[in-house]
Amino acid sequence: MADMAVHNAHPPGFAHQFEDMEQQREAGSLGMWVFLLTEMMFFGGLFATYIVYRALYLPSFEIGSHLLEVKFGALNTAVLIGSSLTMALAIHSAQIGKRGAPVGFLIATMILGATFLFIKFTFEWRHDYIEHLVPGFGFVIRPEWGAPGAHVPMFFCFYFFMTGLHALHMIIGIGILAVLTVMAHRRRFTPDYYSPLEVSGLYWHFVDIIWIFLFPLLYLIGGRYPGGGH
Amino acid sequence: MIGVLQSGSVFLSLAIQAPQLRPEAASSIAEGVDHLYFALTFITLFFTIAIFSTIFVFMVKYRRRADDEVPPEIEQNLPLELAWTIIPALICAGLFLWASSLYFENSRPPSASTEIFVIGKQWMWHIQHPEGVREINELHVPVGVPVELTMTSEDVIHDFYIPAFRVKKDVLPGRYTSLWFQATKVGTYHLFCAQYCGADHAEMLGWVYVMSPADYETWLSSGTPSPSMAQTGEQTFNKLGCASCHLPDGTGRGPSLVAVYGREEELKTGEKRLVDEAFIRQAVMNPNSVVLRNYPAIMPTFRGQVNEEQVLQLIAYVKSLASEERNANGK
Amino acid sequence: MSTATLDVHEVPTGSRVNYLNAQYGVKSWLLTTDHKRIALLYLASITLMFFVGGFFAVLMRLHLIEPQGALVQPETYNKLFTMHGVIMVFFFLVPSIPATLGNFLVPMMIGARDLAFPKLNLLSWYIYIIGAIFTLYAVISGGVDTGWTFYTPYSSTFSHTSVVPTALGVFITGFSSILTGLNFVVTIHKMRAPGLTWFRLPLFIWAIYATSIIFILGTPVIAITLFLLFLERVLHIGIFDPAIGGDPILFQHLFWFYSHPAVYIMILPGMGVMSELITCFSRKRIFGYSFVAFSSLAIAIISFLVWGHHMFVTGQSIYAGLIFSVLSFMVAIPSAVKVFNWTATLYKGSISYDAPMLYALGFIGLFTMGGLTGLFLASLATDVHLNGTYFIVAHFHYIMVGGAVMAYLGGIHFWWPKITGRLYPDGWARFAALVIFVGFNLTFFPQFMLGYLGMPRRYAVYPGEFQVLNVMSSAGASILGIGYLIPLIYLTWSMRYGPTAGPNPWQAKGLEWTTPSPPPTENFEEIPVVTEEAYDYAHSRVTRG
Amino acid sequence: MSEHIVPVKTYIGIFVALLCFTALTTGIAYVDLGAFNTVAALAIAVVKMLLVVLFFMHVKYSGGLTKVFIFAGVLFFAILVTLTLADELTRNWSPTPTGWGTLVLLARFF
Repeated sequence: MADMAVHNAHPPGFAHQFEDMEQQREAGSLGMWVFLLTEMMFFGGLFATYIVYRALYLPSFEIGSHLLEVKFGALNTAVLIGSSLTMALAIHSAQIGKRGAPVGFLIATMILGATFLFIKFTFEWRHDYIEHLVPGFGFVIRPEWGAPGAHVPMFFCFYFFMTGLHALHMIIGIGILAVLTVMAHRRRFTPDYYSPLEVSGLYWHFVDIIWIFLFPLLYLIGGRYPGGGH
Repeated sequence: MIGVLQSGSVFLSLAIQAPQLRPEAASSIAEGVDHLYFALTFITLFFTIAIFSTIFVFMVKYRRRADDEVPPEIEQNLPLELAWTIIPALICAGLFLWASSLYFENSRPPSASTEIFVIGKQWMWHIQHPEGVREINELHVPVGVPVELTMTSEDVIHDFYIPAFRVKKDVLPGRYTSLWFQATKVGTYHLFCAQYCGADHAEMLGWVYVMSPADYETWLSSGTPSPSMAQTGEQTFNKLGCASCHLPDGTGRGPSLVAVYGREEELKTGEKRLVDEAFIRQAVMNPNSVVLRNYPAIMPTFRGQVNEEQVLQLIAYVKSLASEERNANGK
Repeated sequence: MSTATLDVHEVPTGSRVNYLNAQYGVKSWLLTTDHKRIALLYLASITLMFFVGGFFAVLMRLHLIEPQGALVQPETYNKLFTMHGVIMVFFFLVPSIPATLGNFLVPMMIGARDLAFPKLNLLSWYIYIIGAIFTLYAVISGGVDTGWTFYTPYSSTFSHTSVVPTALGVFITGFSSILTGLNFVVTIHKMRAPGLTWFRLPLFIWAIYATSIIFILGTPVIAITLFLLFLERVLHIGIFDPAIGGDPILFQHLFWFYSHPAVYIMILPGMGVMSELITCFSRKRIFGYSFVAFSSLAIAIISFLVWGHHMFVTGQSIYAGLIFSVLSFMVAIPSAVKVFNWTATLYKGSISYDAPMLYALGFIGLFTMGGLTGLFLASLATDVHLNGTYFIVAHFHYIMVGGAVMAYLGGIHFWWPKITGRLYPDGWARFAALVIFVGFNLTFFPQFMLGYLGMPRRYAVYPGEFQVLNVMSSAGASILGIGYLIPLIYLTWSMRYGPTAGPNPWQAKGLEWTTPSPPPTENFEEIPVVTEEAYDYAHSRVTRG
Repeated sequence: MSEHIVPVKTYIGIFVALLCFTALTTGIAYVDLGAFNTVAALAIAVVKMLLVVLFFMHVKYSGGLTKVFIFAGVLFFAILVTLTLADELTRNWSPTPTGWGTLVLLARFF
């Protein structure tokens, strides 16, 4: 993908090793899919670990989960879905050749992404820190958790590592979007050449999908109804 | 085909007799493992030699005679391809069935085994007999008696390995693993740690002394008499104050431990659990995770107050309560 | 292969512009995006790492001449085998054939000007170098002693050595593998020359494709695992620490999910090289093309299902052991199919004894031994006795060194004229092949016996009765070490003084032989159109190169 | 370019559907369904994922190769989880294997 961006220096964005633009576009798209495959296994290793410990320590994971605010998780899900929509619309506007339109949609996507991170860090992580729920930073096991309390820190380990890794991907994504915005502003994209947009879109949607799974796995374990999971 | 089998059996009998190619076989399972081993060796040699001699013949027979030689084209031969896919598959299936059934047979201990406890720590083997005798890096066992080892580690992963018995099992921190053997030959055998465990991994070894039952009895009773594991466990039990709640008649705040070992108990969560070594260890270290139905979750954890050895002694004590009860009922 | 005419023959090598003399200076190498130059960058780096790792091996074997240890303290010995394993596995064997021969040959064999993402390719090399620097820093800063397997809780809690830089080094290098695999997959899918269908591809490409699948699917898991290990060691969060409820066996699951397929990362490209060598030096089409091609894919996929056979005695559930055992037996079958097909390819061929062919034959022998001894370890009952002993060490060295390194050397000797435009002294090359074969067997065959007799691996000192076999092994190792130095010397010599090679010194088939040696920067004057099947030695008269 | 152009209406429709599913999954969590809570949450997540993959990521309109690659990712993740759980969940069977052990353990997981 970095390649695509750099090769763009040649006016139509064409790189010498390819036969034609069609081959180049297909290669770029397939390359991103293969990259997403590796991302999937990267998160997959983490999800597998999570699944094993969730099976072993379900009551502890339920206690941990109930300490998270569902409203923030759900709100953030909606924000991310919205950003996926604006991303798709950005590509759409480039496809139909609406001049200048990708810029607006890209900026909207970045703003929504930043909103997600803002909610995550200031409302959730900061709150957890104050409540002594960050392992390694003064985590306090509360007596009212009883026996399963011993493994609540493990849940929070997974929570911070998984959401942190996801947030890192978001930050990288916002960086890519910033580059795309500049390119779009300089009228680089045409209905014949919008590969960088398309490929970055795949990445952005993938990060969205990761969150679609993280939300129920972290926030909704064992149900939120009174006495759920106990 | 018959020729192959014949040469195979001759090879097997020769191989089994050759002492320098074979470690001492001193347990009831060693012969079975060795038979499989030599069958595999035979298969390996058979295929290696077959492939090599074929290649050798081709290399000589079809060597390049002229620089511009163009050999004939040979099409793919489907029956041949299928044959050398299916035949190895059948051999593999046979080996799998043989090896797995043997493994399951070998890993199931006889019900009436003598139990000995093993604790691995960097870098020594700590062994305790139920009668109370303790050893370091030495294991004395009677010949002809099945012995089951219950093992745990105080630090990293170790591995208890007695080559002459063909037994090996990792020894893990925080968990019990077990292995069993029945020695068949009086003698002295190596005991190794076979899982890398740090600086002196290679020094974490010892000897297994297989003795006649009479010698073993003498050995057990020689030296300074020491209380049995169960007795030491009982002392620990009283010292830690366990006895104040776990009254034998069941009137205490905690459940009676008489005859509890080997029984299935229902937990507060509704789950049914067999009371075994792992259960008792969990009850000592993390009591609130195994609260029985009808009992309050008031027991404090003893993590940090008892070491792995004392836990094993407590287990031995609880087990002794169960067997006393059984004996009493028997009478 | 193609009918593209070879009028380039007539141009003398020296005066022609090729990828080596197109540009000069350090910068032209460090900033190159030419896959052939990047292949040479890798070649130099992994050769360095090979000799670093080999040096540790020599020290170990010298130490083990005496039962009480002849050379170093046990702590040092533990660091030696750890660094040997880490460097050889992650920094030599995994990148060896894919990153050098694969990088050089994939675009040439499929008739492309370069890989799909040349800058990404260069980035892979820089990532590899950064990972290597982290690891070498760990060596200098006192070494690491966890074994290349990094088993917890020893690595996470108990070891006092440089675990963190080593784990980070391996973590970083993983991304180099991932990006290389990604590049290959896209290139093979999208950039084949017109007429070059999947079933006309050289089998080396099939093997590299299968390898890339493992890179893509396996490497991310080891990356996240080592990252969790890193977190565990720094923060003590308890994911793998049994004292806080973690499960050390889970670490082993995640570790072997990658590290078993990684063995096939090493051997699959070797098998691809084999198919090229055997066909060329017997002038025959490969026997059973589709069986050899699909067996590569089968191996790649099944290799992800067998990792638990490393854990039969770890306290893994015996039911899981049963599943892993049957799956492990299954992976033997496609490997056997390959060996049979190579052997059948020789039938009625026109076989020559050039140096690369000698390496190839060495490969078949050693790989057969290595593969068959794998059956001992897939068998539950015998694995209990053999696990963790020298039997394991011998088995995987037969596969990784006897198999992968032999194939690597065979491939280097085969394509050396193409890479450098020069020929090496054939007599020396054959001699080296023989020395390596003899040295290798003398080193590792005694270790099978040691293992069965019960000597555990990773022992700095050992009981006296094992000494005879250990001395044999050490003697073999010194022969093997010399065997590896000989090619280093004559290949280096040939770069400057070797006679000029024509475009096709072996009269081989394949697109890479239709361009001059060394090839021009864009590989082909014009993109070839392929009209023939692979290895079509029978249908066109061989022309002299 | 030959890329299929998806109408804006479809995008908006998918967006609304995704929002509805988010509301649904959150709502269901507050209803006591026992083990079915987890099943429902994951099922909804899978449906949402499919919507994003098929429409936002254009997989519905792209070639077989992309689909094969996605399938490969799902398959190998499933292999990793299944075979790891094959050990983790059956480890305690060894002392007392019982015929119904699998179901009991699976039930405990939910």
